[in-house]
Amino acid sequence: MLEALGHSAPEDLFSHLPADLLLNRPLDMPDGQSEYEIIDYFQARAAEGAADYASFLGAGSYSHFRPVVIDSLVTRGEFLTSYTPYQAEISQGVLTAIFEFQTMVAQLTGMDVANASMYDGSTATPEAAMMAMRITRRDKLLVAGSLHPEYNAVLDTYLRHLGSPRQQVAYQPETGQLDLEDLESQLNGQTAALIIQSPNFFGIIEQIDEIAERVHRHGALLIVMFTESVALGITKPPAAADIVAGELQSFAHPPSFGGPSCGVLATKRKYIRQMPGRLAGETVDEDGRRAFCLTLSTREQHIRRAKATSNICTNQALVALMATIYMTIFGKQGLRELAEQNIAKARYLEGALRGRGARIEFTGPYFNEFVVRPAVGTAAEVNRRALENKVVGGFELTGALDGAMLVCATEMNRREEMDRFAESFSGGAA
Amino acid sequence: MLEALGHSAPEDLFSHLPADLLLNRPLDMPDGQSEYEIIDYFQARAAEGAADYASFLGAGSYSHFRPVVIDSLVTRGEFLTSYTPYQAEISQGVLTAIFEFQTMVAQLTGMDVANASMYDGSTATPEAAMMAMRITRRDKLLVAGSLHPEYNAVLDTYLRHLGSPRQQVAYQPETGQLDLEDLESQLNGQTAALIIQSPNFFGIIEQIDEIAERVHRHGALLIVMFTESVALGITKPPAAADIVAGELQSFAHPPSFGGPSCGVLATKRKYIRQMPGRLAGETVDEDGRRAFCLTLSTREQHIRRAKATSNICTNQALVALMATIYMTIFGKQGLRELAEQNIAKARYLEGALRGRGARIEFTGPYFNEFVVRPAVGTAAEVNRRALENKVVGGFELTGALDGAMLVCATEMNRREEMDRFAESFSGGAA
Amino acid sequence: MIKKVRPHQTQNEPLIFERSSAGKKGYQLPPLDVPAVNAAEALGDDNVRAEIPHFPEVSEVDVIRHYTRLSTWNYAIDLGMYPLGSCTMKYNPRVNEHVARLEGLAWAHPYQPEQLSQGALRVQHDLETYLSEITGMDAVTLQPAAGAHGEMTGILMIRAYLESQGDVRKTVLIPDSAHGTNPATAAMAGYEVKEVRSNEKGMIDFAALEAVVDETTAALMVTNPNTVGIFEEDIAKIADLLHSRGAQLYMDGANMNALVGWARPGDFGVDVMHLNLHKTFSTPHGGGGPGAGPVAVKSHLVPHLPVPRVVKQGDAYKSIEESETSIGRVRAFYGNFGVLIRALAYILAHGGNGLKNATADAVLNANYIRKGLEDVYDLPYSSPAMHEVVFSDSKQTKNGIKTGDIAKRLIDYGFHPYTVSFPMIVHGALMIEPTETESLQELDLFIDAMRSVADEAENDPDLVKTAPHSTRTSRVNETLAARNPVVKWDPPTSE
Amino acid sequence: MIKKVRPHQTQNEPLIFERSSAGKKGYQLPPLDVPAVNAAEALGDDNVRAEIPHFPEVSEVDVIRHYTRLSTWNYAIDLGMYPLGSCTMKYNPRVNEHVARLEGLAWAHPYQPEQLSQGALRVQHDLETYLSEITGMDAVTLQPAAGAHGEMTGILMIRAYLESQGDVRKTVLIPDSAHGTNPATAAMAGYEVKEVRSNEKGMIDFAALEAVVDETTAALMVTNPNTVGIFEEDIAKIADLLHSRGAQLYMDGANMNALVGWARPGDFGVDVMHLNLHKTFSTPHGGGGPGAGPVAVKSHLVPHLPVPRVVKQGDAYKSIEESETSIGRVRAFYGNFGVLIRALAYILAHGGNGLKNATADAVLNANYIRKGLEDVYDLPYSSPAMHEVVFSDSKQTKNGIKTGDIAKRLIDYGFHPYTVSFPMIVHGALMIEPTETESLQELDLFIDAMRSVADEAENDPDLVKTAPHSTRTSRVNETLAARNPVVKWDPPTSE
Ligand SMILES: Cc1ncc(COP(=O)(O)O)c(C=O)c1O
Ligand SMILES: Cc1ncc(COP(=O)(O)O)c(C=O)c1O
Repeated sequence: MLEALGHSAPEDLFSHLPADLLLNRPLDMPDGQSEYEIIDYFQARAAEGAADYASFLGAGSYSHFRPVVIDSLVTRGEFLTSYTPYQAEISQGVLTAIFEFQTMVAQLTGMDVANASMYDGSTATPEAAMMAMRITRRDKLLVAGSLHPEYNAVLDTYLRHLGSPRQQVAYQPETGQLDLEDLESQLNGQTAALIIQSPNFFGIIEQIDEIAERVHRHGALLIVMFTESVALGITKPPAAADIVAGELQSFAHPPSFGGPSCGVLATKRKYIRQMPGRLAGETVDEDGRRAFCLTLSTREQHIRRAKATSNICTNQALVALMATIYMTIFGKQGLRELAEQNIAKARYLEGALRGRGARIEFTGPYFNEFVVRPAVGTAAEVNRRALENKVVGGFELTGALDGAMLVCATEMNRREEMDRFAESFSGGAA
Repeated sequence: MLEALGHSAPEDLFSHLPADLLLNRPLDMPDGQSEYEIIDYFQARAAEGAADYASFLGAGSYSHFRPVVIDSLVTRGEFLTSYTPYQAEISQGVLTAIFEFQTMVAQLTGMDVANASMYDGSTATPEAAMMAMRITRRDKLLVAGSLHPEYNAVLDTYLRHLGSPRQQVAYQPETGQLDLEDLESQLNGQTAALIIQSPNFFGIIEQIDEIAERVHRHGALLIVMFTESVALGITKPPAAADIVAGELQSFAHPPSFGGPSCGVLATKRKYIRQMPGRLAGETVDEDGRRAFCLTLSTREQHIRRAKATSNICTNQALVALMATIYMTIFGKQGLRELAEQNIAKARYLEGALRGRGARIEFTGPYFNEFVVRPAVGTAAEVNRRALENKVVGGFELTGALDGAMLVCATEMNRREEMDRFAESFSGGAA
Repeated sequence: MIKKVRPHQTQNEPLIFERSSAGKKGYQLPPLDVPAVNAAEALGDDNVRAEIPHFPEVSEVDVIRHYTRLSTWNYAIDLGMYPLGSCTMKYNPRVNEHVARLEGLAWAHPYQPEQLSQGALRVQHDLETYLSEITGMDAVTLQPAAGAHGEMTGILMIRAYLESQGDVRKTVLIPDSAHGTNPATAAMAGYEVKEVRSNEKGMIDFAALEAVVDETTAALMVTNPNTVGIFEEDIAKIADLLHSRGAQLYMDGANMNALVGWARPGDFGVDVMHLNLHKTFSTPHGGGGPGAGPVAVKSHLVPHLPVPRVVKQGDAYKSIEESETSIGRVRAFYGNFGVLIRALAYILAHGGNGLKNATADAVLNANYIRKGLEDVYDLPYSSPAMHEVVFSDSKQTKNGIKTGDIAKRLIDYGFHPYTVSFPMIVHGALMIEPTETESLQELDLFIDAMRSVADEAENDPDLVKTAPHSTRTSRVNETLAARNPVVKWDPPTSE
Repeated sequence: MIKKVRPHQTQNEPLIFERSSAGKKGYQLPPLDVPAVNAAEALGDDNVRAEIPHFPEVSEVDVIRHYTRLSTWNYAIDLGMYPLGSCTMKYNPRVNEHVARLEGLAWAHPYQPEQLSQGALRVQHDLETYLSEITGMDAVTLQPAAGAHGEMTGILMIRAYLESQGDVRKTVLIPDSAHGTNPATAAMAGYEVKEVRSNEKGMIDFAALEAVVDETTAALMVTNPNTVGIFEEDIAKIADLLHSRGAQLYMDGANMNALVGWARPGDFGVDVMHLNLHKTFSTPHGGGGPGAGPVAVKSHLVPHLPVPRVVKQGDAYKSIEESETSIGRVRAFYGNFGVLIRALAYILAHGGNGLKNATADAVLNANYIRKGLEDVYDLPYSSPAMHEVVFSDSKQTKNGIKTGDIAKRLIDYGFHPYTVSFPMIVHGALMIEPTETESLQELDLFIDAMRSVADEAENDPDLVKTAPHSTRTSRVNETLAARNPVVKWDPPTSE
């Protein structure tokens, strides 16, 4: 081939580059390795992990059963190795699946429309905030103090430079729910939106309807964010919200050290043209048969450039497909049962920890996570003891909640594991 | 649906069975389990195994690297969940792959034609023997004493009732190769075939051309059997044989406690109509395009019934596909390199064991297996010590070779493992 | 109207040999950690081969593309209903694939020490226990690699048993409706085969049987439900007859999907039977195999079971390798162990009740199809149907349309054909087995398609005779293939 | 003649909602091992939802069939060449999928204790090290989830850097050939966008640039090679210009597949750049994502890298969660870790030399296509091509044929189209990027197909305008979709 192009060496292909820009040495890297060596390397890394530990970590990344069929399907080359479905005629598979995803997310959240995915929940949240600012043409944001702290940090990174003032709304120290009085006191005609999380970072379910009513009274929008999608199988959907941002990792992907996961963004029909991200829509082909294609792309960067609703291009399509398959295989009844099992497991854990004298920090209704404070010593001490029993304990909290921890129990946590974890609460100071 | 058929209960569907034949109690079995529980059960069984041991077992079942793409491809539903390709128009994928398999097996063995697979090597061998009896219309079989003992036992089970006399041909105690004088003395005008294995059970490569010449001189057929297909990457193919029976497990499937594996049967063109098993053949469709279909089925049980060349119906298609993919991905050069690595590893092991005073039992050329006798104590004692060092040692031999063992080293055995195993040869009596 | 499929593109693809380029390679080995050895020196010049002629040389992406493209030319259970009668093409659960690949099982060596094989042995023991309960038999061997292999194993056990009684017999009786493996097996086991006629109900003609069972009869091989999908209602009487004349009753259990949880061959008087795990117990067919054909026996045959035998002693599992009275080994090692794992996973998933429900659904689905088609296709036997239903093409032959044509036309409707021209007692048979895993939606589409083809056979017979019309390959010339068989690729002769 | 594809059947399939039957379920949970709890009691009546309206209810086999069928309607790299310019659709090695699923990595929780996270942290550290060497930059963050996200991260670092210098600037310069994410990103980061013109060589017009860079300029975002596949030969001069005026040079590294192993942005004067691991480093696109967009920086930007930072201290890996000067977090946790694993596996498989060879092959393949097509398609820029080649449809427009029509007709030839109508500086662009993993055979088929379409555009323009003709779905009406968007299934209104 080289010869066909009149070249004698690969170097000729780069000879038009300024000579001083060419790298005149080999890359300083090991030689190429065989498949076997690569597997070996990663197996060694995997063995440095916590595979044989029970774990009570949640806090935005959850461990749930993962039906085997998900990977059987998403590893089909037709899904795994296809690009964004710009050419609808040979991408109907992906397009149909996205359309189903959008529908299920809408059904689950009580919204009218959902997009084809965002990077994750933490980036979907500032996108929702910017969307609310575009819609309301206001720039002040209220943010619940019970938001996931990393989400709050991401919000900060995204919004700091846009000159939009952000204020925190406190949570009630007793219930762990948003403090409605504090909310009232901060809401005003400049408020673009209030951002809350439900279940919130402490696992507590927020009073969405009451909050919405107050927010709307001031012409502001309510953005409800969630990190634990399993809750939506049993809890009332945030239908009173204007925008729902969230994370479907629980439905789609093992924790994988935090990514990839699957951000979602859903809203009311009337706001569709202000949404970021891709949308699949229904249409027909030349022969009048139902077909799907990407639509409303005039919102997107490749058409609208600097005026686009977002810069997002590549999203989390394959993880969204995993979530779609998960939602399908569990289905209407299965998601409910799953949520009920999570409630039951968490209640058992609560009982076991109370049995060791631990105090549950908040009284508000919680789903599968709650904040607990050991009777003696700190969360860090408890966790240290737990590790010795092959248990990864809860997420250690700081600030006002210093010494307490956020624990999570899902359908995967066995009773025996919970009993084992509870034991760590009654040891002396480590 | 029941109602549509005029029934009110599932019991009605079975009401025409004689009442006393119906089972009037539930099956005495546990309730149905969830996917998670099933995985749990099998993980527990898997953990009872030897996953973290080095192993030097071969003896008919071999551990070799297995490229990841094999499973990526064979788990595609279109391969995994299709039936025997009787309906050619919607089975061209499987048929083409079988045709490729047949071709590669023929290329590898130096035969003209190969079938679509047999159950395994041990059952392909008696099928080859019966085929030879049909071809020669003779009924006496000579069997090398260096055949895999389990294969020999299977041969016995298949042939005992057909009244065909079988005699063993000795191996030379020095070289481990077939004793040509003993062979000469037993060959005569009643001999249907001689069955040898190469590399034989002791890992030794047989003098196939010399043997063939003698066998053919008496109008008998030579059946060459192999269990370690990797050898065919470097050793001379048994082209002088009339029928080749063998096992492609090394190319296809991990040991899996002995099955499934992939039997092969290949022969000369002129014997094609006496072959057992399925054959894919080339043809054209109505439009004259190349197409493949199962062919020569008049040999088979579903047409010829009691007069068929065999009763085989279901074969090992998916494992044959695995082997096909394996052969393709290694290819011409890769198979040779692989064989060379096996030779090198086995020579290193030989050196390491000799270094501990062990004696190599035979002088004949071997591929990746050899018989070794510890300087002191027995194979069983060595293996016991090895186990303590997380090494599964060799296969302990009996009879004339009592106290010795058959060891195998493949490309998967690391130098360090071989050194570790060698240490077990120098301990005192256990 | 064809509702189930539409044409779309599939990639063409040459044979892998035609894709090769010299020097390409799809896999890299790790570097040797021991000194390299010259092969000719190690093995002797004479023992080293020249390169393998015309063997493939391709890259990894070539391999992925080649076999992915090929795969798209196949129909499969994962794509839709596969109503092959006698084949029990049911859904193959994916978790079974997962557990069969767990390292500690998939990489277990058959000769590894018993203390490191407890898991692998227990899997077998558990499966044997469940299969005994399901069949009502006393013991099970898991060795046979497929149904036909199980038949041979069973017949050899009968032979061994009779011989142990000093009673050498020479014939095996087989109904004319039997699967081809039955007579082929009997012949391989050294028996003469005598055919037994079926009666007008599609069952064994008891009188004809009575007339033929004598002191030379080693066994009768019966399939129940038989290959026309009908339960042999005289089965117990047949067993008594055979036993009273010193013969044994072998049951081909290929159709156990009609009985599991409802009736047990061990309760009918069956002495020995095989199961097809790749049918009743959902292990995938994989384009033709691998399968597994366990054999279940009554106690008098236990001494003759093949070795090895897996037994439980206290808490430990053991493999017994030798036995004086055994028929010996029927296969090296432990049978198709990987297939056994999948079948056990299937049984665990269903449990006793789940298995029973599945059976009822299988029978229900077959009867639903029967009801949906019996007015347009000829039903040769009116006896109640079990898990499959057999029609004949006799209503269609007047226009020159045969069962094979209907089958090919069915392809255009998006279905895999039923089993064609079997069993032989039905002239022009259409043998339809839906299995329990088909939904009502798919069954309705099937009935609709079959009715539409019947209509076309009436009104547009040429359309049917030249089908399929929608596949990448039109009707394949099987006669030509057999005339001068080309079963191997050869490089084009250079001109 | 169309050589690459033939029509075959594909199964039709309704939406999953249309497949549902009340009460069906595809998954069974293990029984609870703790007391059940009444949800309404636990959460309060008000907090419990009614059932999810119209949510799917299907069996496992329904799920497998549904998504298997859907999958067959897609084109994919595994089926053939996917020459989307700017997208680097190369082969995705399967071992990468395998290692990303190893339990100890896939199930690692981002908050698990550091001593149990050494493997996960080391994977990141190793990958950062390799990416630094490949780009010639001083440090890398792996947080960003995709290229656009990386752009934002990079631009925010520039902002933080300038602000730390007390130098607040307000515009970002972007060439008119740039990808849409560049201006969209700059706007999201609060900058005004100014476009910079390209010259007749398809490169940034240096004079025009010089005229526009001033003290308000925060940065220039340049893609190199740029989106017409041409290396910006003035890149070093451009960097000097910017630096001399206090601005920074951002490089969009989407086209790094043309440079890896041959030239390093760090050696051109680039201050910050992103990589698309889902392009250059072969992680699968998965129908649109997930990807990963690491950002590499020069040392002056290191203080501003987002947190967390993975560092090695002695033999241990640590994650630094806080930093005063950092731009903060751009995403929760550690980025798309599973994607990082795959990219690292790719780098390990290739090694330095392998990466360099792959780059040469990618450039070679693009030039081979250019040579094969330049007589039939208009080549707007004659500058040497790197990894992709951009034609325009200007020779075909005389018959009313646009790039989009040629693309659709190419589908009939069995190929995925190239990138259509981008970059915008080429009117009616055909942007073709073959990548290194295409074989000569596939390239020849592609050239052949493109030439044939050019011929049809001349002789049978209607055939081209109404294409595709061989797909299950004919040309899709995108205008209708946008007019009254239906982006969610609703149950048919009952009549
Ligand atoms: C009735 C019957 N008997 C026996 C067999 C043979 O079983 P196998 O193919 O597993 O050898 C079959 C399979 O097709 C069958 O349908
Ligand atoms: C030149 C260029 N820049 C930026 C991007 C955006 O990258 P991503 O899709 O990963 O966000 C792309 C991807 O299409 C691109 O081609």
